[in-house]
Amino acid sequence: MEPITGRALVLACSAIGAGLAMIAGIGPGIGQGYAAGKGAEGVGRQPEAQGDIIRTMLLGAAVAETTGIYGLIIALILLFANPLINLL
Amino acid sequence: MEPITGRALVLACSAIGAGLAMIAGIGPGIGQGYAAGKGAEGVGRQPEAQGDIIRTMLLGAAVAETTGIYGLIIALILLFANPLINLL
Amino acid sequence: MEPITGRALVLACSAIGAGLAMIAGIGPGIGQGYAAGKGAEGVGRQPEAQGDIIRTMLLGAAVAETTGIYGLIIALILLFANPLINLL
Amino acid sequence: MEPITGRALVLACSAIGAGLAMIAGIGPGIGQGYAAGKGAEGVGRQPEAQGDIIRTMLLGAAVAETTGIYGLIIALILLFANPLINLL
Amino acid sequence: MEPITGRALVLACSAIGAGLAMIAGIGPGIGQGYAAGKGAEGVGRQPEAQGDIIRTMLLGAAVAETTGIYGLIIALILLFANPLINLL
Amino acid sequence: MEPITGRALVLACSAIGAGLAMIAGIGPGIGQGYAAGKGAEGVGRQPEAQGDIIRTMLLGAAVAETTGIYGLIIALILLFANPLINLL
Amino acid sequence: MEPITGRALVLACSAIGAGLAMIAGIGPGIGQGYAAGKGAEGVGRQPEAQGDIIRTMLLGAAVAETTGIYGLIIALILLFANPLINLL
Amino acid sequence: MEPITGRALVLACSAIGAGLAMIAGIGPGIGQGYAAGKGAEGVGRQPEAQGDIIRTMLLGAAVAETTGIYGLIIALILLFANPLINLL
Amino acid sequence: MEPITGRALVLACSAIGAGLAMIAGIGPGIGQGYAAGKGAEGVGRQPEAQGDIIRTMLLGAAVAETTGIYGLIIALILLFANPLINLL
Amino acid sequence: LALVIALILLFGNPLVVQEGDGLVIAVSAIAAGISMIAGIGPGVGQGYAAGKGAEAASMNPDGSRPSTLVMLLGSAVAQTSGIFALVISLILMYANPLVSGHGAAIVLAASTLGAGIAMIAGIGPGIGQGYAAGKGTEATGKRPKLQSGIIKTMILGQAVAQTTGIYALVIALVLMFANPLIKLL
Ligand code: NA
Ligand code: NA
Ligand code: NA
Ligand code: NA
Ligand code: NA
Ligand code: NA
Ligand code: NA
Ligand code: NA
Ligand code: NA
Ligand code: NA
Repeated sequence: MEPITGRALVLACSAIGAGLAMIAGIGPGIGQGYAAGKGAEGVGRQPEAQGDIIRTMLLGAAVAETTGIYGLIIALILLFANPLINLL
Repeated sequence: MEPITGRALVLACSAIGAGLAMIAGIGPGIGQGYAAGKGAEGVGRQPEAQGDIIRTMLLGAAVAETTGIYGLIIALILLFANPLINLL
Repeated sequence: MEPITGRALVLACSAIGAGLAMIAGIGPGIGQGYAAGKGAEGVGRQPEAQGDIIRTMLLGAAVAETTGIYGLIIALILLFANPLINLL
Repeated sequence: MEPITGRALVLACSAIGAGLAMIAGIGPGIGQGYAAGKGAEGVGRQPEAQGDIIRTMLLGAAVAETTGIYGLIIALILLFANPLINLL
Repeated sequence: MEPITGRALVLACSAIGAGLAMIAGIGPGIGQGYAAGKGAEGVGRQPEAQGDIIRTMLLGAAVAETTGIYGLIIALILLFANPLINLL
Repeated sequence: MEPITGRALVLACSAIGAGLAMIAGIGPGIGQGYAAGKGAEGVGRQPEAQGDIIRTMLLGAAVAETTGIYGLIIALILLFANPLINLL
Repeated sequence: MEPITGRALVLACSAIGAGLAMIAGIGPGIGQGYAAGKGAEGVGRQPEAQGDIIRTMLLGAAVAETTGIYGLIIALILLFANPLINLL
Repeated sequence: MEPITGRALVLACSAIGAGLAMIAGIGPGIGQGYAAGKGAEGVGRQPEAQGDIIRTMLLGAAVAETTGIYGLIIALILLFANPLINLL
Repeated sequence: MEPITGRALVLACSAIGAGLAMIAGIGPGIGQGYAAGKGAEGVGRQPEAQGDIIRTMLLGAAVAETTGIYGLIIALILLFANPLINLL
Repeated sequence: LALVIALILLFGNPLVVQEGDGLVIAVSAIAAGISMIAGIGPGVGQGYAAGKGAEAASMNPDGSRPSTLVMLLGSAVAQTSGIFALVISLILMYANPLVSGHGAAIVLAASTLGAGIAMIAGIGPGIGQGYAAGKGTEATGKRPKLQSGIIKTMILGQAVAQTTGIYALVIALVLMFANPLIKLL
């Protein structure tokens, strides 16, 4: 009979924390989709500026991705390089 | 009588974490739908630019998909390649 | 008297995880509804482009559906092909 | 005195999972309402295109309904054809 | 001090599940309100099309209501025809 | 047999706290995506002002990033420089 | 064997409270991103008013930052100057 | 061995309550950012009305700040002048 | 050793309830900020109507404040005039 | 979710003396708070209407009076979810019938919590009806003569948008005053 250890509790809550961190991804998904829509609209209106429009859209989308990446990094740390269990 | 082990707790919380990670999918769903709407609007207005509009819409939508994929990957890791139980 | 086993806990949390994963469906619901509205608007304005508008709307909506499907797949895995209980 | 069994825990969490899955319904509700608004607007502006507008609106709304249906199906499975209790 | 029975736990979580299911009502509330606003706007612009506008608005709103009804039905099942307690 | 210690509880809740803090990232993701869309639109309309538009977009996006960074910092503190366990 | 003390519980919940407080950051992220988009749009349209536009955008963004800072301050208090443990 | 007292539970939940109260800050952040964007847009269009626009923007933003302040006050009361522990 | 009494539990949950009630403040924050933006825009358009615009904006904002006040009142009752502990 | 975890910790914590009423009363405090979250809706919606009112005043000063009237009327309708939430919250604190109810404490407590959670639905009608109020205000500001037709359409649409808020209120009232689950124990 092996009861729940502190180590197990930390790891269990790390799984939940990793899931929560991913929720940040809602933001870039909405924002970049908005940019995609505006880009498509712009390209339809000014096909001659297509290059500039897409470049600006992608630049802005790259900036909007960051917080989604932060969430992913925190989740990966919790899963693969969990610093908390070393503190036990 | 087999009580709840630490291993079971980690796996149970991994199921919840996987569910939470999927919530990120709200973002790309909204964003890409916005792009779809703007694409449809643009194609109606400038049918001659249909190719450019749809290409830009799909490019932008691909960018907007990423955080949804991140969430899916974290969920799949939690379910199929759970690194936490090796730490027990 | 049969107490709660680890297996039961994992299955119980899988039910909650499945429910959480479905919440992703908010996104495609909003996004595709936006596309539907823009499609209806476009068809009213340019009835002659109806085919192109609806095709673009449906293409974009298909793209927007993916994260809802991801959530559904994770829920179905948790319910019908739960990999976690094999790890116990 | 009858304690909580594993079966009871799984069923209890299935009730919560079913409730959570219904939250997906927020999406189609907002999206289809947007389509309804755009449809009403379009019919006011181009009464002659009423048939096309309403048909496009309903087609788009049907697409937007899917993730709400997915949530309903998962909830019904959890309540009426719960596969988890067979795994106990 | 009276311990919690399995039956009580299932009923308790059914009450919470019923509450959660109602949250779906956010969607139709927002969406139909949007339709109402667009309807009022349209009537202000084209008073002669009032009948058509209101009919389209109500049709679209009926479609948008469904996921709210789904949530209500799941809540009513959990409260008045709970299938889970028969599985105990 | 090692039971759950206070130290373990603090670390476990720190993992959840870190995940919660990342949710702040929804905001910059949406906001910066909006800026990206407006930037792309502007560049398509006034290509000659591209430099000014992109500079303003990036300046505004930098301002919008801050609360996402705050969330990241709090998460990193909880994971790597947890001040709470020194208070035990 | 050291059980969970009251002190540990307060510190553990402080970690969760700190994470929750950061969620406030969603607001400034969205709002300031909107301002960034409007600023970029405005600069593209009236390059001669660039100074005024950016100054107004930054002034408004500074006002919009405050509640994000409030959240950060509460989180920092909970982590580094926790007044609750002195009340034990 | 000092177990968890009622006092500790109240203080622990106060930390969570303080964190939850800060979430109110999402609102003013979004709202004031919208005002900032509209202010910047207005100043670009009517630079001669800059004083009036900024004054109105700040007046409206001050009104929008109040609920964020309410949340902060409740959090500060919970942390620094907790009335609940006197009721124990 | 004094176990947790019902009184302590009620007070602890009151702290959480007070925090939750403040979340209502998201609404007035967003709404009033929208009003502030529209007010600023309007004043830029017709500076001569400034009095009417600001009066209408403030009147509407006062109405929008009410639910934030309701939340504050509930929180203050829970903290300072808790009727629930008299029920024990 | 943190709340659910907190509750699981509370329910499952053997240290907690679960004297029946104590748990129900404690959860009433949380439920009273959750119910108020519905207030987000009217706040957003009425604010939108306020903005449209200010806009209308700038577009057509002559239409300012009738449009402001529509703003107030529409906002009053949008307030309903906020009032419902407040009433449920006050019942939970001052007259929760589940507190003295017979049956397992955990069912009574969970029903209390469920009632509070259900009220969150009120966010939707609050936002939606407020949007309608704003659009009604805008339209009236543009063509004040059409005020009555606009109001009629606005109110009709708002009534439709109210339904899910009513469903939630009914579920909350059932959970508190006609709880069928308690009888199943
Ligand atoms: Na970013
Ligand atoms: Na992305
Ligand atoms: Na997708
Ligand atoms: Na769909
Ligand atoms: Na529907
Ligand atoms: Na910021
Ligand atoms: Na602020
Ligand atoms: Na306010
Ligand atoms: Na109000
Ligand atoms: Na409805």
